[in-house]
Amino acid sequence: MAQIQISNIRKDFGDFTAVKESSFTIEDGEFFMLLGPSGCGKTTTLRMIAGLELPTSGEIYLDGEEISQKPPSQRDIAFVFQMFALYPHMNVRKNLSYPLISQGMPRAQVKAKIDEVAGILGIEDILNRPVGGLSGGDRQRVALGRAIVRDPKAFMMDEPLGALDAEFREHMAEELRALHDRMGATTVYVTHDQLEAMQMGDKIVVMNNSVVEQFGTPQEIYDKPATMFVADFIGSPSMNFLPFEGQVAPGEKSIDLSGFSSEVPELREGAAGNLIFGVRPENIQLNDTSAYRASVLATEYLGTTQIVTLDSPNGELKARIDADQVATVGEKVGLSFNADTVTVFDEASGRALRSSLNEGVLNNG
Amino acid sequence: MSSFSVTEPSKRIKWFAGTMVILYALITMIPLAWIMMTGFKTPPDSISYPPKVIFEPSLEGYVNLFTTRTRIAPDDLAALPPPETWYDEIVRDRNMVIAGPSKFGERFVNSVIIGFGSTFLSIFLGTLAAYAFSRFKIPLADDLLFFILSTRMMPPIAVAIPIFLMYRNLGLSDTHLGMILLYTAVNISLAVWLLKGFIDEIPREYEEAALIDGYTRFQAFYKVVLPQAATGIASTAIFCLIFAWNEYAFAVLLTSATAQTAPPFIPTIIGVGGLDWPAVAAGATIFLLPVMIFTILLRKHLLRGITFGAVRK
Amino acid sequence: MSDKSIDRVAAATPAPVARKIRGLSDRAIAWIFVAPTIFLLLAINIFPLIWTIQLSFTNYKANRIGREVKNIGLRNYERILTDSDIWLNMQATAHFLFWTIFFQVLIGFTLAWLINKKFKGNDLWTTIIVLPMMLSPAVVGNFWKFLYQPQIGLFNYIVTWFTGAEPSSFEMLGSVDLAPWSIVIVDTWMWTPFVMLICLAGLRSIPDYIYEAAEIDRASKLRQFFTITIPMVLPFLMLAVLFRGIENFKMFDLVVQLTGGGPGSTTELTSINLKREAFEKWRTGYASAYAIILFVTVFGLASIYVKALNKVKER
Amino acid sequence: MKHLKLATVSALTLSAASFGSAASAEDLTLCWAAWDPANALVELSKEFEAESGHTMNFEFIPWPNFADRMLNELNSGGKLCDLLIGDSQWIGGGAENGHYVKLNDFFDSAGISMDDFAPATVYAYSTWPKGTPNYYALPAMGDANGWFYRKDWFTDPEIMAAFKDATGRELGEPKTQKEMLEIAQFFQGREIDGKTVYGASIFTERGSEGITMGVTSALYPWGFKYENTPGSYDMEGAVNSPEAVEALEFYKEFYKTATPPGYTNSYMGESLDAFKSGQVAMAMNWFAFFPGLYADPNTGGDKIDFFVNPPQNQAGSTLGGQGISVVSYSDKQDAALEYIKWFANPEVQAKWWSVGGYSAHNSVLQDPGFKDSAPFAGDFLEAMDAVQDFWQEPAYAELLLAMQKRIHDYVVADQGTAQEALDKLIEDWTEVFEDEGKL
Repeated sequence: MAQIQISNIRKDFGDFTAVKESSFTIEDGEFFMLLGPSGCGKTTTLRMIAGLELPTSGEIYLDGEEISQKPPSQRDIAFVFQMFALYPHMNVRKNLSYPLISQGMPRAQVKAKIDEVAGILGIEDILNRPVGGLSGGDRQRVALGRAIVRDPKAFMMDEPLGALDAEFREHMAEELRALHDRMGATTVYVTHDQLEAMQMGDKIVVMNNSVVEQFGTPQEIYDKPATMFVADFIGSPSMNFLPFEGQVAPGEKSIDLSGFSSEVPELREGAAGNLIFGVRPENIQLNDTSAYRASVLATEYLGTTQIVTLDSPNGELKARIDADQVATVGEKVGLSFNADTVTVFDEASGRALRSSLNEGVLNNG
Repeated sequence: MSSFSVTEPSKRIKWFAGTMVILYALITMIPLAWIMMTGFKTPPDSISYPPKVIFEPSLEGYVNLFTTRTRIAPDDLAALPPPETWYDEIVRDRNMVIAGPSKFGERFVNSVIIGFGSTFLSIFLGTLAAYAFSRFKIPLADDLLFFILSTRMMPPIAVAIPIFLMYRNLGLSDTHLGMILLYTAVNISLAVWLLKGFIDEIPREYEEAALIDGYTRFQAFYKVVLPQAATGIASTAIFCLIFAWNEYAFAVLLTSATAQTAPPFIPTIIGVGGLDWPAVAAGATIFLLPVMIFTILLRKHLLRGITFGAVRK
Repeated sequence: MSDKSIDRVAAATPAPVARKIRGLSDRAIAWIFVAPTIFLLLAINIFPLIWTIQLSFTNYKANRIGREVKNIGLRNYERILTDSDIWLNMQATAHFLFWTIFFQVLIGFTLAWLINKKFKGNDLWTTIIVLPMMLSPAVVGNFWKFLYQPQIGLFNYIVTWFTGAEPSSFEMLGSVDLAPWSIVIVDTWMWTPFVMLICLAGLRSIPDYIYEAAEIDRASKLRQFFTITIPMVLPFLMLAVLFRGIENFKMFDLVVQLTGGGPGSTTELTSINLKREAFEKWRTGYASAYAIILFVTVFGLASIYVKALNKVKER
Repeated sequence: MKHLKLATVSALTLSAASFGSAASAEDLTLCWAAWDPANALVELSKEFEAESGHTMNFEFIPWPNFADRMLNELNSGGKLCDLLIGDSQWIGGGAENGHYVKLNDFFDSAGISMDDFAPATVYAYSTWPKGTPNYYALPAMGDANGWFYRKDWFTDPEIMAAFKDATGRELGEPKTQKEMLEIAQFFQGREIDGKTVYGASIFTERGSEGITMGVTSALYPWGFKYENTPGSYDMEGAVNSPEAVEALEFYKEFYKTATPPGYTNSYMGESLDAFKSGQVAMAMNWFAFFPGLYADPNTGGDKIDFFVNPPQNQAGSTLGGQGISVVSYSDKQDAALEYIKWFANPEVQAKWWSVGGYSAHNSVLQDPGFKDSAPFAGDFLEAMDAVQDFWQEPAYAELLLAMQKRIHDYVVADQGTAQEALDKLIEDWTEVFEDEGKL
């Protein structure tokens, strides 16, 4: 098992830069998510780790060994492709044995190994079937099996659930995570689905426009977003951004939001100009005593909670409140914010201002 | 190094592959180039040995291709008024005068009439049948389709005898109509198969919308389906045309003068005494040009046509 | 998008009206569309075939109009199948078929593989390579005859340039040993591009990610070639072989122009032989039996082959 | 029965023709092979057009395809040709299958007498069954297989001396087949003007009739016969006689030792090519080409001369040439007959010879000045005195193709012996005649 360290890696395709200098570390045994919208460079990063692309510059360390210019065959990394990439002209058994025979394993051992892996994945009964007729889930299992069978140092997975339908996806996600927990192998997993990332990942790297926006545990990324992009991309509904104009200084614990003084985690840096007050919907309460007033535009009932859309002096925002709380459309209500969860952003750079909330996270980013 | 990925061949392999393919292409072009060169040789140059690679170009082959000539005695030749045109002059240099136009023009026109006529008919009937097979439930459709395809396997000579007899009785021998019908029958299997593939790919929803809009089936067919299938029809047409253009066996057996196409004619172009290679080469060149141009224009569609629509990705 | 328009239009058009203006029923249209094609094929393919079968049991001669036509049963078949000369023609045909297909597959696949390396300008060169197959085989055959002429043709001089052998020391079309290879060379020159194009289609149908997977699976390039490239192109290759096989079994124009079947009868393929019987000797009944024997052979071989092909495809 | 009907038709038409040709101007098509004499005929026919008011169209087919195309045309009942100058061997089929109109009545009424034509040509080109006074064509073009050679080489003192050294004889036109071979072998591989040259180009073509026409030029002088008794179809001992075997072996030796490389499938065109490109000292070809060869600015004139196919055991030449027939499928038979009547006119025949056609008319051939009117005229007369033709049976194509195969297999493809080739040929021919019901 292995630790993977990515250091200042960059990839250019001609004039187009797919990945700008990026660094992060994947610890041994981690289930590591590469998250971002399509075209953000996450797949290219994954392919560079696997050796399917060679980086333009930067290093990749696998267990301390620099491998960035090595062909995939010398990296001991398995890869699960989005379209599964099963060999269409072979049956399941041949697909599974392909990597083993490639590395010259004796036949008997191959057979034993395949039986073992088939047992793990529950695909013993389809071993002799051609892959053409398999269901999506079975193909997924075979693709996984082909990766597992080699006992590689690490697994790379490129949206492996992307080709499955929604219902089955959740099931496979659980299965995958359970498998990982059992095997404990380092796994790098690319997805554009933030829920999947939050649900499965030990750690997440969020990428956008070829750069790493943030890198951390799901909680850190959710609660302490480093950039407005991350704050917006993660969570549904996403974080409310209330723009305001003003000046803040290090050490300040409140800001002025359209004349309403709202507490924030103690700021560690100052800024001036167009700023953003970022707060997640569930950290907003309807509070008649609050002087910050907004009118209810709409409500959306979600069972235990409801989403209320409000028109505030700083623009529209959404609050997630208990379902049994009354919010009538057209009514004016007072709002209060959980001060210690608020993040202040500099609108121009999109960056979060350092504060007592996020200083630990931002420092290691 | 900078833009390497595992499926992208390395520069060295690309260089090697490029060199080999270009080498092959050049070698494969030699015979063609030789045909075209020979068209511009004089008859003595064309049969000189060793063969002449460098020679003084002449249009004699082209003049001979389009004319018939009579040899006359040098004394009589001297008595004639001076030549009026450059081609008269070329012919006079060989102690001959132009007697009239050759048959090449007629044969070429026959090729055009029969080639395009049968192509049009194949496409017309083929499109109808392909549309029906693509859109309607036809009983035994698969068997019918296989039947249509299997007619392509038949050696032409296997049916040539009765066709010869049949055409003799019906008066279709050596007629444009007879040849058009025959080539259509040969081409139609290809046309149906290719066109069915193309039409299958046009979403049904388009016509269904048109039907609901109040179009009849026919209207929906030619106002909606045909424009959509235009590229497919064009590339199928090229394949039909190339076949009809180049066909030889039936042309030899079933035509003699009125409907004979160029392929049986070109190899037999005879000069005054002996084969006239420059004229043969000139004829071959002129005859090749249309298909060469089509090939270059439609190279994108080649693959599809050639694989009989079997490759459908 | 289209879904919406359907819904919109459907809502706007009253159902009975829509039905009425459709005119003919789909069933009727289907038959109107298919019938001309079927009729044409029946008239110009199937009816003649049946007629051929019928003629094959007679001593009919199409050039002897007044002569009595007798039914002679299987006599024609018997004569053909026991004629050792015809068996020699069959051998010549088999030689031609085997070697043309062998070389075309070998060279065609190699070329396709090279072209698939996506070097700069491959499109242009592919188009150039493809040109020979667009030409008229009769014209090609005629001109190759000229090229093969030992004294005035080009071929021998090119061979001389490579080997130093005297150009007039060998006769490509005239010697019994070389003539069968001469026709193989021309056919290969002409039709290799066809096999190449089909192989190229096959190679291009293999997605990149399959190779990436193999790369990850640590298969060497050589192993990838034999375990992925070859098996995945195989169905295409077999299709190419089928087409070339059928076409070359019918091959007539090219060889007639090149050698006319000579020297002696060394390159007299069955189709040439058949043409001589049918349209030069005018032994119509005899030639009909011959045609049927050839047709059954092609059809039989092709059916067996197609079955094998389908097995490969289903894998 | 059908013939009867045709005869009546022609009788009617001829009366129409004799009553006045100006009835209506017709578009006539004449079919022939594409070669020098055909172009000459076009020139000649302009007079007919002017006289009669009819328009002449011509369909000339290259020799290698001529038989195929024309027989196909006749067999499919085509109306392309009104007049056909068909090869001599077609006469049997043309008559028996009803392709040609029988001309006896027409000849009588038009005052054309077959006695005015050279007997050999009447026999060969007009009659069916052979030698009977049933005429299906008018002799149009006399022809035989002859030879021409490089006179400039034959008269070159150096070459002459070398020949004398090598053979002890004077270099000159050969008097026998074997002498001819000797001369050809002498030239074979010789260096002349910096080029390697060869002995002679001969007919070896496989596809149509080439090698048969070539090999019979050796067979006839050796005394080859088709039948022991004419009309008996009794071939054993005639076709494969020791003389025939020897002649066939001779032809093969000639082919192997005295012809240029690559001339393995050559007929008229190739033979001319070989000569014109300076590859050979001698060449075999039809007299029909001789006027053209003589007129050729590059290789004609002083550089060329001609000789008749040399005798061996006897004189013998292979017959070429054609008669002109009226096609029975034509709608314009009366106009077509008019053409024949015009063509038979002695003045027209004289002109025919002067423009390059070989007249078969006695008035031309027996003219005292004929022999000297061209360097090959005398040779032509000599050849026509001893011509023999191939079978003219209705099944001639089957007979010819069998011979093509057997001879080519032996001579060019080196299969079997001469004896075996001729034995097999008899088998093939016997089979054909059995099918025909003649054996």
